[in-house]
Amino acid sequence: MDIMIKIFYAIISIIVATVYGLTLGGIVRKIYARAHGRFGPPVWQPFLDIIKTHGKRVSISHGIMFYLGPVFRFAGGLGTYLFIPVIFGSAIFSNFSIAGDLLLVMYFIFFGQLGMALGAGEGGHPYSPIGIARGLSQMTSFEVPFALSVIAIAIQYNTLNITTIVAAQQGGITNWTLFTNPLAVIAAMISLLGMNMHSPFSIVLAPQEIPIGPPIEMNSSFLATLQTNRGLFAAAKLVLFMNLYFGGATNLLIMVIKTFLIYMFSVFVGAAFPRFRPEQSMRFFLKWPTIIGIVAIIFIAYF
Amino acid sequence: MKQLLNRIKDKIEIEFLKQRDDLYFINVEEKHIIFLLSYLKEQEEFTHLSFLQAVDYNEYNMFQLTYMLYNYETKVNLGIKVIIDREKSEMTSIHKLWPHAWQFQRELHELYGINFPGSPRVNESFVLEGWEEIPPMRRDFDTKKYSEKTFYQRPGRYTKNPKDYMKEKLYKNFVEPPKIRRKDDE
Amino acid sequence: MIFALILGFALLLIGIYGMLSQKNLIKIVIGFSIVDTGVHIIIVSIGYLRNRTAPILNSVVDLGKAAQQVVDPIPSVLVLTAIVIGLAVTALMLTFVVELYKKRNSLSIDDYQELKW
Amino acid sequence: MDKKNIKEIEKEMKLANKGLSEKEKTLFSDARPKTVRPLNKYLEKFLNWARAESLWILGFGTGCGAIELRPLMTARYDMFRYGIAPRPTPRQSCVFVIGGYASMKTIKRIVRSYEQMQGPKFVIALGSCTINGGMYYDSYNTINRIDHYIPVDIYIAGCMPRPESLIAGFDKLKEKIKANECDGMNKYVENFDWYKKNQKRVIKDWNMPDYNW
Amino acid sequence: MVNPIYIIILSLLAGFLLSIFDKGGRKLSLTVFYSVLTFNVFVIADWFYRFAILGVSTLTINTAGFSAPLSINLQLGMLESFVLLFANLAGLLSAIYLIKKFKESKISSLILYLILIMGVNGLVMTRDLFNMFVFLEILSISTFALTILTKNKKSLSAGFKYMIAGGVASTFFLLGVIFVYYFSGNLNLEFISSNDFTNYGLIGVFLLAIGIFIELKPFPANGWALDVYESVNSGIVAIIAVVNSAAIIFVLYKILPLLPTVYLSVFTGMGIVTYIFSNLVGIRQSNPKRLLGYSSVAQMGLLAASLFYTTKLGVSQNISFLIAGGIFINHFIAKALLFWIAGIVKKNNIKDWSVLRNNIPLLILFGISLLALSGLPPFPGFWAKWEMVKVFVGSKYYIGLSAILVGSLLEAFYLFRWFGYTTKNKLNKETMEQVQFSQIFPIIVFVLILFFTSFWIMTNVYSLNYFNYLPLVAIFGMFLISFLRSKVKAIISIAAVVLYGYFLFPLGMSIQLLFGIIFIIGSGIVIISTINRKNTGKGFYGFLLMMIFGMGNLIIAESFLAFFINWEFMTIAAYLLILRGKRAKIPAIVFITFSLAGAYFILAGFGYMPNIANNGAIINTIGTIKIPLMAMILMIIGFLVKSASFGAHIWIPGAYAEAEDDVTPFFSSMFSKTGIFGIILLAISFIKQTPDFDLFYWLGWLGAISAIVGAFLATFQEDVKKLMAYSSMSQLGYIIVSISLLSHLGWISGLYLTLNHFMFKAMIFIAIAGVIYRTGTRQMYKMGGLIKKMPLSFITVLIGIIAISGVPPLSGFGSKWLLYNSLIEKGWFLQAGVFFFASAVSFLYLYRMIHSIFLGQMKYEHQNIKESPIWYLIPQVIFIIGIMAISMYPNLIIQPLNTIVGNYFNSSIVIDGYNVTSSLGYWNGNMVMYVTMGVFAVPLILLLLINGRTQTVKQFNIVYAAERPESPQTTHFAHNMFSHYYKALGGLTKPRIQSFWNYVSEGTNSLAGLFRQIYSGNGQTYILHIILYIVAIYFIMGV
Repeated sequence: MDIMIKIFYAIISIIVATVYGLTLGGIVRKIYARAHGRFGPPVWQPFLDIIKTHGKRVSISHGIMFYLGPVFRFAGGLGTYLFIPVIFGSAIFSNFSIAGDLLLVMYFIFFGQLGMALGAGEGGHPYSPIGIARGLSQMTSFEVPFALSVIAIAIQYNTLNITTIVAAQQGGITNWTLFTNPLAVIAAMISLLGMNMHSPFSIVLAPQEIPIGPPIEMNSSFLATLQTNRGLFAAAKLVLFMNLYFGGATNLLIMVIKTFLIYMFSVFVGAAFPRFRPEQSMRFFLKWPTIIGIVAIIFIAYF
Repeated sequence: MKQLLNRIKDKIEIEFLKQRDDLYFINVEEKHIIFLLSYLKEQEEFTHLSFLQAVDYNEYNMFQLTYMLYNYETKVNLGIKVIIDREKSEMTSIHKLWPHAWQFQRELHELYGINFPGSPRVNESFVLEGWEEIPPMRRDFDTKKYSEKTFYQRPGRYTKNPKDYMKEKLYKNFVEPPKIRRKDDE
Repeated sequence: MIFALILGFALLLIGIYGMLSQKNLIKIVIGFSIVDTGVHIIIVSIGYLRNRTAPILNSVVDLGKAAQQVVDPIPSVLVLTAIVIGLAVTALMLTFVVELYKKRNSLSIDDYQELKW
Repeated sequence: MDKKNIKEIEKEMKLANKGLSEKEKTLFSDARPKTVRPLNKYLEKFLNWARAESLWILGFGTGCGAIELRPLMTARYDMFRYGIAPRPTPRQSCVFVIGGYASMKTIKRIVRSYEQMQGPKFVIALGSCTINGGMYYDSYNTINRIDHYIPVDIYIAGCMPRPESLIAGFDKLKEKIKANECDGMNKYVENFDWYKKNQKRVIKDWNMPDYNW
Repeated sequence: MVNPIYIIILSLLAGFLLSIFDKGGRKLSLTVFYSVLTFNVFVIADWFYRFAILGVSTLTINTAGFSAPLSINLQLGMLESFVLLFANLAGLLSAIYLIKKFKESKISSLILYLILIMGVNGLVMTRDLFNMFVFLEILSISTFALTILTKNKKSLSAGFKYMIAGGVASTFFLLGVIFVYYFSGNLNLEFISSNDFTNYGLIGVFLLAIGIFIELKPFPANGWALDVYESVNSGIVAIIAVVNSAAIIFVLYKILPLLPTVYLSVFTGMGIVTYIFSNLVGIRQSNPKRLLGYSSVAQMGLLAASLFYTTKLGVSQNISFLIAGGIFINHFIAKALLFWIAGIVKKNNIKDWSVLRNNIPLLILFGISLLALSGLPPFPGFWAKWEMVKVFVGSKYYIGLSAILVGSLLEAFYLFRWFGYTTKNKLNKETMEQVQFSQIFPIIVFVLILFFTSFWIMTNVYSLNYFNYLPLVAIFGMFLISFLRSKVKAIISIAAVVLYGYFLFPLGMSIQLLFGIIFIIGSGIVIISTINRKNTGKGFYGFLLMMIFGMGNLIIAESFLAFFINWEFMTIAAYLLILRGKRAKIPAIVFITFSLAGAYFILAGFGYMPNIANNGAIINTIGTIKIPLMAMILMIIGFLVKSASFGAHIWIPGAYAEAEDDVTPFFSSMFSKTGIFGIILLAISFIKQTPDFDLFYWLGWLGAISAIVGAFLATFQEDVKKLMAYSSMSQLGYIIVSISLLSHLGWISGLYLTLNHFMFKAMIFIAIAGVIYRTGTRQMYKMGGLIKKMPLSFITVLIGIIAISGVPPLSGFGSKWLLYNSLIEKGWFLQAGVFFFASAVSFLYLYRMIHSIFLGQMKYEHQNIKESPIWYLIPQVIFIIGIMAISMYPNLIIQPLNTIVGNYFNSSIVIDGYNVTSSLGYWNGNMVMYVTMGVFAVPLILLLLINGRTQTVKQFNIVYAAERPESPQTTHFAHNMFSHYYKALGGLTKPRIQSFWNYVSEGTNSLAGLFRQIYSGNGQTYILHIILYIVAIYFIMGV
C-alpha cells in the first residue's frame, strides 16, 4: 500500500516536472525570439508540437532497437528524475531517492543516452552516429568538470546523499554551495552549458552540419516521446543543480524560481554565442572548467 | 594584345575579332585547337578557363564551340571559337589542360550530343536523368511538342498576340499609324 | 738462467708480434712456432739450476745425492712432450694452410674472413 | 478465405520494385502504403487543430521560390508566431513546401521526400511554374502540373509570390486543415497507381523503390 | 667393475687399430668404433651407479705403479662420473647421429673422433696438471682435425682460426703449468695448495686459469669459436659445443681451489659479461648454428660464473651442484639437441626454418629444446636459475643478478623469435628430406633424459606437491589423445577442469574461492565455446589445460617456488596459445618477451623474499611475513606486466587480437587476473605488516593512468579485438586502483570489479568470436547492421557494454558506486576525477563497437549469415544469467565479499536487506532494478498504445537528402568514427610508450650490431682479442 502511494506521488511529481520543463522550453523560444526582435511562438507551442507528433497517423520503425531507443531515452529521463528528491521535506516530491545517491543519478543519465544512441544507430542514417559520436565525446569532456565539482561537494559535505546535501544548505542563503564552494559551482555551471547543449555547445544537433543529428530518423510518436523527455530531463537536470549548488527548494514556487534562473543562465549564454567546432568544445571543457574543478577539490580537501 | 596575336599568327592561321578592350575572339581550325589552348595556357598566362559552350548552327550543319579563357595578369578575356562537324560531333577533350573542363564537356555531351572521348564521367547524366530523345539543345528538337507530349498541360492556358490584345483591350479606337518610310524598304 | 728466461720471453713476444703483424698464413704458423719455442726455452730455463748436471743417472752422479747434483728433470721431460705436441700442432696447421691454399689459391689471412659477426 | 488466398493477396500488396536490382531489393522495403481512416470525430478535430497550429515545414528549394521562403524566418515576417517552424528532415515535417518549378531531376527527389514524410502531410506549391509550368510551360525540362505527381493542398500563385502571400497561403492551409479538407495522404494512396504511372512517365531512370518509406 | 683407465686405453688402442680394421671393411671398423663408444658409456654408467646409488667412495687410479705425486694419477668420483657419463653418452649419440657421414668419410675421422672422446675422458679424470695439458692438446688437435670432416672452405678457415687461437690459449696454459710447478714444486693437484703461491707465484695460477678460461670462449675473445660453430658439421659441433666445453669446464672446476678470491670475483664478472654480451650479440644473428654458438658461449659463461661465484661464497655443496649441474645438464642436452636438429633442417637462415613444420614430431622436439634452453620450468636450467637468483640476492650481488636476468631475457627473446619464425613463417613448397632414424634416435634419447632429470629434480630435490605436475600431465595427456576430434577433446577438457575444481577446491569463503571461481569455473564455461572447432586442433587443448591448471595452481601454491613454476607454466601455455593465431608471429614474441621480463622481475622479487612457513597456500600464509620493499617493487612490476598496466601494455593489443578468437576470452577474463591475484597477494602482506613506504599510493596512480590511457587507446581502434584489449587494460586499471586503496570498501569494489570484468569480458569476447567466425573480419567498419542477423549476440554485447560502462541497473553500476565511494572515502579525489573521465571515455569505444558491428548498414556480403554457432551462445547465456542475477540481487556478491574482505579489514559498509550503505552514500540495487523496469515499461506501453500503424522498413529506407543511398559501405558511418575527438585529444594517444619500447628494442639491436663488429672474421684480430683480453684481465686482477 505504501508503495502504491509512493507511485502515485511519483506520477504527480513527473507530470508537474514535465509540464514545467516543456513550459520552460516554450519560454526559452520566446526569449530567443525577443532577442532576435521577433514575437516568437506561443509559450505552449511545445505542447502543441507534442500533440501533433503524437497525432501522426503513420510511423516507421527500423527495427526493435529503433523502437526501444526513445523508450530508453524517456526511461532515462524518468529514472533520473525519480532518483532525485525534488523538494526538500516534501513527501510528494521526494520520488524514489531512497534507491540510491548522487552517483546513481549521475550514472542513470547515461541510461537514456546509451539507449537513444543505440536506437538512433539502428536507424542506419549516417548522421545519427555522427551526432552521437559528437555527443558522446562532448559528454566525456563536460563530465570531467562536473564530476570534479561533485567530488568537491562530496568532500565538503562528506556525503553523496542528495537529501543530506540539501539539508546541509538550509538555513540561509550563505549556506548554499554557491557561497561555500564557489569554484565547484563555477565548474559545474560551465558543464551545465554543455549538458544543455545550447548554442556554444550545440554540436550534436547542429542543424547546419548534420541536420538534427541523432534523431534524424525519428518520427511520429518516437519523436513525441523524445520531446516529452526533453522537458522532463531538462527539469531533472535543473533540479539536480539546484539541489547540489543552490540550496534546494522547500516548496514548489522556490523550485520554479531557482530552476528558472539557473536555466536562464545557459539560455543567455546560448543566445549570445555562436557554435564551437566539436574539437574546440572538447578542448574548452578540458581546459578551464577542469582546472577550476581541480582547484576546487584541492581547496576543499586540503585547506 | 596585338603582339600576342602576331605571335599566334606566326604559328597558325587564325581569324581575329575585337569586341571590347578586354574581350577578343579568335576563330581557329579544329586541328589547331589543342596546340593553341596549351600555348595560351602555358606561355601567355591565360590560365583560367571560364567556360566552354556550344552553338548549334543547324543550317550549316555545324557546331561552334567557344572556349573562354581569361588572363589574370592583363585581365583580358579571350574566346577561342572552333567549328566542328555536326554529324560527327566529336571534339578532343581538354580535361588534361583544365581538369574542371570535364564538367563542361559532360554538359555539352548531354545537351548537344557532342562527344568528348576520354573525358571523365562524360556519359553520366547531368540534368536529364534517363533522357531518351535526341539531345534537347539541338535545334531540331521540338521542345514544345515534347513538353505537350510528356507533361500534362493544365487546361486554360491561352496566348495572345500582345499587339492585338492591346488593341482590343486598351485602344478600342485604334488608328493605324502612317507607314514610315525607311531606308531598308527600298 | 735469467738470460734464457729473458730469451724465452723475448721469443714469445716476437712470435706473438709475428702472428699479429704478418698476413701470410705460413708466416703466422712460423710465428706460432716461435712462440712455442719461446715457451720451451722458458720451461727449460725454469728447471735449470746453476752448477748442476743433466739429470741422467750415470757414473758422474752420485746416486744418493742425485737430488742435489742434477737439475730438475721434470721440466726437461715436460719440454720434450711439449715439443712433440707443438710439432703436431704446427704440422696440423700447415695441413690446414695447404688445404686452404688448394681451395682458395691464397695465403693471405685477409681472404679468409667470410665468417664473421 | 483460405490461407492460400491470403498469401496471394499479401503478395499483391507488395510492390514490384522493378527499378531495383535483385541485390538491392532486399535493402528497400516493398510494403505498399495503406489508407488510414481518421479517428473519431472529436478527437480528430482536436488533432486537426493541433496540426494546424504546429506546422513543421520541409523546405524544398527546387527553384526561385526557395529564396522567398527564407525571409519568413526573419524578424519582419516571423513565421514562428504562427506555429510554423522549419525542420531539417522529412521524417518529422508535415508541410512540404515546393519552392518553384520542378524539373525532371527534382521531381524524383520531390516524390521521394514526399513519400518519406509521415502522414497527415500537406503540400504547398509556390509559384506559377508549379501550377501550369508558368513561363517554362513549353520547356522540355519543367514539370507543368505538380498535382499530377503528388497531391497538392495549396497553390500560391505568383512569379514569385511574396512572403506575405506565402503567409496567406499558410493561413489558408490552416483553415483547410481545421476543416478536415486536407487528406492528401489518403488521396495519394488511393490513387497510388495513377500517381506512379505519371511519375514514371517523367522519371525515366527509376532506381528507387516504388514507394519510399 | 671395470677400471676406468680402460676407457682411455681401449679408446687409444682402438684408435690405432681402426685403420687396420678398416682394411677388413668399413663395417668392421664401424662395429669396433661403436662398441668402444658403447663400452665407454657402460663403464661410466656403471661407475656412476656405484657412486650415486651405492655410495662407493671416490676411486683413485695410479699409473705406472707409483702413487702420486711420483706418477700421474686419475680420479673418478661422483662428479667425474656424472660429467663423463653425459660426455660419453653425447659422444655415442653424436656418433650415431653421424653414422651416415662416418660410413662415407675417411677412416681418420673415426680415429679422431675416438681420440677426442678419449681426450675428454682423460681430461676429466686426470689430476696432473701437465697431463691435463697433454689431454687438452689431444682434445684440441683431434677437434681441429675433425673440423676438416666438413670439408669446405668455411670450415677450413674456421678451423685454422680455431687452431691459432687454441694454440695461443694452450701456450698460456702451458706457461701456467710451468710456473705453478716452479712455485709449488709439484704438478699434482692433490699436492698443490693455494698457499704455495706468494705474490709472484700468482702469475702461474693466473696463466693457468686464463688459459683454461680462454678455452671456454669468453666474450670478446671468442670469435674463432663462433666461426667453428657456424661452419662445421652439426654432429661435430654438438661435440665441440657440448662435450669439449664440459671437459674444459671440469678442468676449470678442478683448478678452482688454487685460485685466490679476487680471481674468483673477476672471473665471475667475466662469465657474466660473456653471458650478457653473447646473448646481446645473438639477437642480431640469423644463422642458426652461429646463433646456437652465441648461446653456447653465453651458457658457458654463465656456468663458469656460477662455478666461480658459488665457490667464492662457499655456498653449500648441494646448492652449488644444483646451480652448476642444472645449467650444465640444461646446456649440455639442449644444445646438443639443437645442433642435431639444425643438422637435420639444413637451413642457414632461421627465417627459412618453416620447413620444420613438415615434420611435426621434430618440431615438438625443437620446441622442447628451446624451452629448455630458455631456462623455463620444468627443465633443469630453471631450477639452477631459481637457486642462482637466491644466491645472488643473498650475497647482494645485484649487478650480476640484473645482468643474468637481462641476459636470460635476451636469450629467451632470440630463441622464441626463432620458434616464431619456424612456426609462423610462410611455408614454401619445399619439403624436408627424409629424416633417418639414426638422426632422430639420439634426439629422442636426450629428450627423454632431459625429462627424466627434470622430474628427478622436481620430485627429489624440491619434493613438489603433486598438483604442480598437473599442467605437464595435462599437456602430455592431451598429446596422447591428440588424434581425437576436437569436440571430444573439449568435453574431456571440461571434465578435467571440473574434476580439478572438485578435488582441489574445498575452499572456504576466501579470496581463493573468488579466484577459483574465476579461473576454474570460468574456464570450464568458456571452454564450451571451443567445442565449435572443426578440426582436431592438435595441441590446442593441451596448452589450454596447461594454462588453466597453471592459473588454478597459483591459488593453492604452497611455496614461492610452486607459485613461480605455475606462473611460468601458465606463461608458456599462453605463449603457445597465442602462437596458434594466424598472424601471431610478432605479437607472440612481444608477449613472451614482456611476460618473461615480468617473470624475471618476480623471480628477483622472490629472491628477496624471506622464508615462509610451509603450511598451506601462500595466499593464507603470506600475511605472516614482511616483504622487503625491494621485493615488493620488483614483484609488483612483474604482476603489472601480466595485467597489462600502463607502460607494459603494448603486448596486449597484438596478443589479444592475433590469438585465436575463442582463446582471447581466456586471456582477457582470466589470464590477466593472475596479475591482480599477485598484487592482492603482496597487498595482504603489506596490510598485515606495517609498511614503511606507501607503495600502493603510487600503484593507485598507475592504475588510474592505465584506466584513462586504455580507454583513449580503445577509442581509436578499428580492430574490434584490439579495442576490447585496450578496454581490458582500462578495466584492469580500475581493479588495480581499487586493490591499492587498501581499504575495506576498496577491496570489495576491487573484487567485485574483478568478478564483473571476468563475466562481461568473457561474454563479449565470445560474442565477438562468434561474429568474427561468421563475418571473417575483425575490422569493425566492414561489419554493420548485424543486429538483424545475430540478435542474440547483440543482446550479449549490449548487456556486456551496459555492465562495463556502469550504467544502472546492471552490475557495472555497483562496481562504479563502490569504486567512487571507496576513492572518496580514502581521500583519493583526483584519482576519482580521472576515473570519471575514463568511464565517460569508455562510452565512446563501447558505442563505437556496438554501433559499427551491430547497428547501421548491413553489407551485401552479410545478408545471408546466420546467428553465432550454438556453442558460442551457451556460455554467453550463462554469463548473461550471472550478470542479471548479481544485478538483480547484488547481495549475492556483496555479502560474501564483505565476509571475505572482512578477514583483512574492519567492515565499513552496512548491508540492510538490499540496501548497501557506506560512509558516504547508499545504493539499493534491487530497488534501482525495479524502478528501472517500471520507468522502462511505462513509456513502452504508452508508445505501443499511441503509435498506431508502425511500418517496419529496411536499411536503405532512410532520409538521405532526398537521394537514395548508393551502397552500404558509403552509408555506414564507422571508419575513423571519432576523428573529431582525435583532433581534440588524440595527442594523448600518441604511442609514446610504444615508441619507448621501440627505442629500447632498436637500441638493443644496434648495440648488438655494434658489439658484433668485433667479430671481424680475421684470425689475427681474434688472436689480438685473446692477447688483449689476457692483458686486460691481468690488470683488472692487479696480480
